[in-house]
Amino acid sequence: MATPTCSADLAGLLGPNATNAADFICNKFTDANFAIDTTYLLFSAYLVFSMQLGFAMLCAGSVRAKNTMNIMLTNVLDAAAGGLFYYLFGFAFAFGGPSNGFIGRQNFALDSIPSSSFDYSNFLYQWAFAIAAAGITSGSIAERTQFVAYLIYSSFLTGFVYPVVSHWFWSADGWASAFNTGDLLFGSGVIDFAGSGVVHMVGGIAGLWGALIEGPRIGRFDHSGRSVALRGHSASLVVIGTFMLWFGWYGFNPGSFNKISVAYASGKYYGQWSAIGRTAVTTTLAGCTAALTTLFGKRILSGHWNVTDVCNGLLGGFAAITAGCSVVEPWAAIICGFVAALVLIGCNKLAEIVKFDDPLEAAQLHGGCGAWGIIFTALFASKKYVNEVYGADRPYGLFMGGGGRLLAAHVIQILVIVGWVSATMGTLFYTLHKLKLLRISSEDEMSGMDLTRHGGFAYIYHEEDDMQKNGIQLRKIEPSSTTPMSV
Amino acid sequence: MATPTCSADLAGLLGPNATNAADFICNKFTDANFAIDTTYLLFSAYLVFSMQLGFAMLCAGSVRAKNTMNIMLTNVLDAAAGGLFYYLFGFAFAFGGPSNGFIGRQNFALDSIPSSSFDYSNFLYQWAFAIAAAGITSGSIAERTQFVAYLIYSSFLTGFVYPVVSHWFWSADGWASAFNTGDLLFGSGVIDFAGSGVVHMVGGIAGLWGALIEGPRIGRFDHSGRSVALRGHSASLVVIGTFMLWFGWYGFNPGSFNKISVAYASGKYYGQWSAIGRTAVTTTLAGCTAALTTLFGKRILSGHWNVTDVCNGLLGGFAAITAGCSVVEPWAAIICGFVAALVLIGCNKLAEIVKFDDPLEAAQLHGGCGAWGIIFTALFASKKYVNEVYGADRPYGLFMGGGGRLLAAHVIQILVIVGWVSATMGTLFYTLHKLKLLRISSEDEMSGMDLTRHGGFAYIYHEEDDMQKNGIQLRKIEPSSTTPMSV
Amino acid sequence: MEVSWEQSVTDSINTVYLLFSAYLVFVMQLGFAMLCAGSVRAKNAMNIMLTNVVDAVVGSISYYLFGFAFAFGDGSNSNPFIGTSFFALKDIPSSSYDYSFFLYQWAFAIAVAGITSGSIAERTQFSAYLVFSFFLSGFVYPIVAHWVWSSSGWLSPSSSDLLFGSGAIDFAGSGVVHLVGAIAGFWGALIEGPRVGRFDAFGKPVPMRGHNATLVVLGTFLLWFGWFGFNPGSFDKILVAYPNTTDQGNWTAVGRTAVTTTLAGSTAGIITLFGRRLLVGHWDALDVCNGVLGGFVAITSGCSVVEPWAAIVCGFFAALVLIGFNILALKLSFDDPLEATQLHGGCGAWGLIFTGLFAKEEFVIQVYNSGESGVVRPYGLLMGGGWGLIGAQVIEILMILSWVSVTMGPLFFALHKLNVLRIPIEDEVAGLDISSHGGYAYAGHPAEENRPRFYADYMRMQDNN
Repeated sequence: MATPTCSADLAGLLGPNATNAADFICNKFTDANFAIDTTYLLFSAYLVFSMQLGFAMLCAGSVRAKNTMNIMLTNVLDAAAGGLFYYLFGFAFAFGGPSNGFIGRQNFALDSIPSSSFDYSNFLYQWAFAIAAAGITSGSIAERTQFVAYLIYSSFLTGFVYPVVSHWFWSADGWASAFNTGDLLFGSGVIDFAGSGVVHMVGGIAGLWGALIEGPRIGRFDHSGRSVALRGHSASLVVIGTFMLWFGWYGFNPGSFNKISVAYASGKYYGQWSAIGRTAVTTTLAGCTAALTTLFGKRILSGHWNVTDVCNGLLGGFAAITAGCSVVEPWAAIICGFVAALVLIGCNKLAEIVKFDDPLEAAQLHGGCGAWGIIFTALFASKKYVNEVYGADRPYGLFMGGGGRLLAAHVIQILVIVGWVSATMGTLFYTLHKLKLLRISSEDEMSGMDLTRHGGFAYIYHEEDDMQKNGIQLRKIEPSSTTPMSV
Repeated sequence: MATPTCSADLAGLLGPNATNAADFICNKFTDANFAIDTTYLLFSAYLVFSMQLGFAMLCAGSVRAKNTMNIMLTNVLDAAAGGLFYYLFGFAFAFGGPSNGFIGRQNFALDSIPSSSFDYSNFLYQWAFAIAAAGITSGSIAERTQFVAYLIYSSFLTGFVYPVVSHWFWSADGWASAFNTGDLLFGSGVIDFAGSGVVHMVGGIAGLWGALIEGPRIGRFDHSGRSVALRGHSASLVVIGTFMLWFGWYGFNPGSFNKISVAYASGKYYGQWSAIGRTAVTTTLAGCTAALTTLFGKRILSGHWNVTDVCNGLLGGFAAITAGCSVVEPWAAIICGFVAALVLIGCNKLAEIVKFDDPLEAAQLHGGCGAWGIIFTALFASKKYVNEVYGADRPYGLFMGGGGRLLAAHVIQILVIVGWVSATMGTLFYTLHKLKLLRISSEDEMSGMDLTRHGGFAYIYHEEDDMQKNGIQLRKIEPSSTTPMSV
Repeated sequence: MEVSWEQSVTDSINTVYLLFSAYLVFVMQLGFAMLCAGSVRAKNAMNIMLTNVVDAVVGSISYYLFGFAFAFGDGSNSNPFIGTSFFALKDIPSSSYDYSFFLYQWAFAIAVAGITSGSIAERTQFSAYLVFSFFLSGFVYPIVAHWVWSSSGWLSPSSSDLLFGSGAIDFAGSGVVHLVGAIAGFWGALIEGPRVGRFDAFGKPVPMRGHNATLVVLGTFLLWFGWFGFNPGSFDKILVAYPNTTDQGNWTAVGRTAVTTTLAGSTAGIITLFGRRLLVGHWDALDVCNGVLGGFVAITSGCSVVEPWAAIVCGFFAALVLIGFNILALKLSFDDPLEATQLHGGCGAWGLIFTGLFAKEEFVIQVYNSGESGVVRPYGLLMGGGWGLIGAQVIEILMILSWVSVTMGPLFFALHKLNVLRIPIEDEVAGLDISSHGGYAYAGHPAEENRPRFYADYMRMQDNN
């Protein structure tokens, strides 16, 4: 895509009096490349957006019927509010250069976009990422959070916390970015290609603090402290959500290349298009391995074949491979997925022991597997691929003989993300908690938020329900409300 | 994409001393073409993958609520296990060349990929096809198969049976392949463009044997032998599944071109891109005609407008057009769809008479309509399109005046597929049956596999359900099981 | 050599872009199906889903046979009112239209009938549905599309002699698609009258909630997903470079279109959320879904020619329009189970006005003259572009109103007179699924004894009474 060099080279080859011809030809090339790259980036962005549908269905299926409306509303608002805030300042904080290493400060409200570095399609793609982060968190605090609290943290997360992190690791000015033209952290910078840390760990840690401060749902742990499974109300929705997320992940990981028409050596069959294909393959393999490992692991632990566990395992594998998807060999992806499944199972056991209740296992899944993914990249990143994707002479994976500098940078990344998110979101959740704005009353929680806050339940399978609206009928919508349990 | 000729021609035009310039320009051409083709192929692969979601929802909606978890788990595992096995040896068996006409033997675990002939994106695309075949079969044996049996046949099918068939008909070395550079079968080779035979018939026949050996579900035929409809538990899921499959089929059929930037006559507006558009159109028309025919046909037979029947008709039309989608005229697609609907209705009647129980009609739909599609292609393939897609001077459709050689090749294909799949999968299912590993106990079948094997039901609309697991709860989840109709 | 390479690369890039956009638009049909299914009562779910499947199916046959010809058949003997060539895709591909273009337009055509089917849900005979769906997507819609989108249409902004020197800018079809579908639905719902029990004896509205909110949200997200093909896809070509700009071309405009679309929908959704919170006192997910869709419908007309900030304005007012129309509908005891008339009609009309107010000159020239310099076109009134554009927009609204009314209105009325429009009251109470679709959509939801579970039972009941 290097236009000037193109026409210069070509003019050199065509002879002195052919400069205009060279320019003409090279402009054609440039136009074609712009069109190809934009097509690729836009459709990847659409795929990433479809992950929002995946999150919505996953969350809806994993909560109890009486809170479905609430959780779905939060997911719709992630996308909607996220769109506005990210347009107004999120994108500026994240990518508005030139700026300092900590936070961007240009391009508010897409001012002076399109520029030579960013087009509208880049914004759209980054927006889809931003709303994904908020979607992760909403799962952790499901079924017991006041809607107002949700509105506040969601806008704060998409509008400020996440953009700052993405500025650090992805923008050309970021202090830890691998694209940093100036001084790279440890001469390497952090290779978090599609955001195991930037997206998943941020969302996971935020959810961790939220769920921790709110405490478990009523009935999640009985008086003797034994954990009681509060199963979601619809496994079909969980499966829909998982497949939609899988579908969207093909935009999330391979799409992060942003450009497809980049030749590593002009005229060869091997170029960025192959790297993109490889990324899709590593993504697939990691997820599949994690799913299979979880299937058999859970079979051994719990004695039955459980589909929702497999779905979570699958997503854990994806969250883990996200950091290294573009720089590891397919066989390494299998290792990544295998360990990710064990990490997830371990985190879940741990959560049960410490009585930590996360209805969607989001903190364990995106936090735990995300962290593992960052380490994994530092261990298995292959020299060839790192040079192709990030430029020559970089440190690469420890186990591949690339030395420890990449690993050091990645450990720093994990610590920094944990610290930053805890400092911001932790404080926020704690303040909301002190202001009594965080958790709903136990009556509301018992009878379900749909009824008390969202004007009715999500499902009506009874005929007479829509004929009258009165107290008797409430029992009909939710038969359980005749039992003491939920009144 | 013919690089050498390109630079030669261009050098001729630019004058003798511009060979380097010619190379330079032509390399740019090649790069752009690679980028376009990969973009096209990858997004087609993503669409084909989304068919897996379609299968999952179609199956889930078509079984009874008490077996939903089981069927969905099988669909998730199709994708997951399929990914691993196809990576390890499936792809090698199918496309690993140079090899013999029967089975490939290179590129195990993507060794020496990318090569000049295959890139990672090709693997991803073929993987999406492989898991589709397994998805078809899982429908036929739903609601009564042990999970272990499922794991075994699924890995066997995706890892060996299907790859071998696709090697025969799609790889350059296959003995019946139309791309065979050596001697073509009957000087023609089999035109199974996107796999009516390779994918759908393979899946359908495998399902046929499975369902045949297992026998019908309990209660499917009453003691007097009358057939009793065991209706699926959610038509909404069936419709979601159907539309997702329709969506995915746009990757399945037009995507099978693999490359889009191929000019048939240089500089014309008509090229492979038009052929791809035409393929999408024929696909659409065939499905729609089949759906309409089914709608009215069923109205006449059963007296009401049934949405699930229409969905099946639609899919039947798609399965039929898949073989010939790229080489027939749009009007021929309408004929194809019309007959496909009749074939499907006929097969279903036949199945009822012989007391063959296939919960998703998968054997009838993919087997019957798939076979018809292969015949249809041999009858209606148009000369112009065959030459464009497969190269000049091929035999084409019988009714278009192309003689009988194509038809002969296609009859051979049907026989070979039936024989091969029966010999492998039939034996496998029979062995599992003898080992008592195939069918679940009648108690398990009565109470539903979700409860007995998968740790609980898919849906919880009642609060107390997740508190205890007992007989009372059975009625709560599946109230219809108290009515004689569905037990 | 050079030229031919450019041709083949250009065509293949544009085809990739257009085809995948068409696939996204097709997804909207799934979105409509789920939105409708979730918004009706469980006893009618099968019926509404069948209508949505049949939309796609009937639509494709009729659009293939003559719909596309009516809309874009401007061959040798083209006239501004109706197209006359390319029946059954004869002479396609031509230098102007390829198969992919047909596929894209087909996906639009089936969306129209999907809108209407929502308005008349839960009380319409299926045969009546078949008739109007065929008529709407095969004749009424293609004519309007020809007026506004075909190069020879009399309202078209790309024709030789422009109306008011401007032509109506309805980029992706706020009017052509949404307003048409909504007006048709309006007449249908009006002639059929409200569902049984929708308004009580004193005319007080009785809420009838849909049976499954999850499906509504699923549908909304799928529609949002599909709208990324609907609006940005309407450029048809992505490889069009703008002269005298650096690195800019349709690829820039396409991205901008996707951004405006997103912003309009998001704003409308949030405004609806808080608006309804003030009005009814709870946070309603379903209202937010409708709000988001309202914003999309409104921006559809101007998405390619307005600045992102204008899209926010568009969404803001779209939400207010939607809320207003819903209140109005209740006052007039007009019953539209999916608010399709209010949503697609009201917001669609607002969208056309909005374009007339906020269209930006630079973008208009980029989109309709691929950025040539020295072209002068009217643009948004509030941007100082004069009255030409807004005039054309108003004309389009009026023409669509009258055309659809004179075609679909009489059709529905005739069906009504022939008693093939509305189902008998006992069928409506029992539910369409059991009376005409052979059973309920959900086996195994709590069964009351007084209620038939299968078609046979239903027939038995009918015989008894």
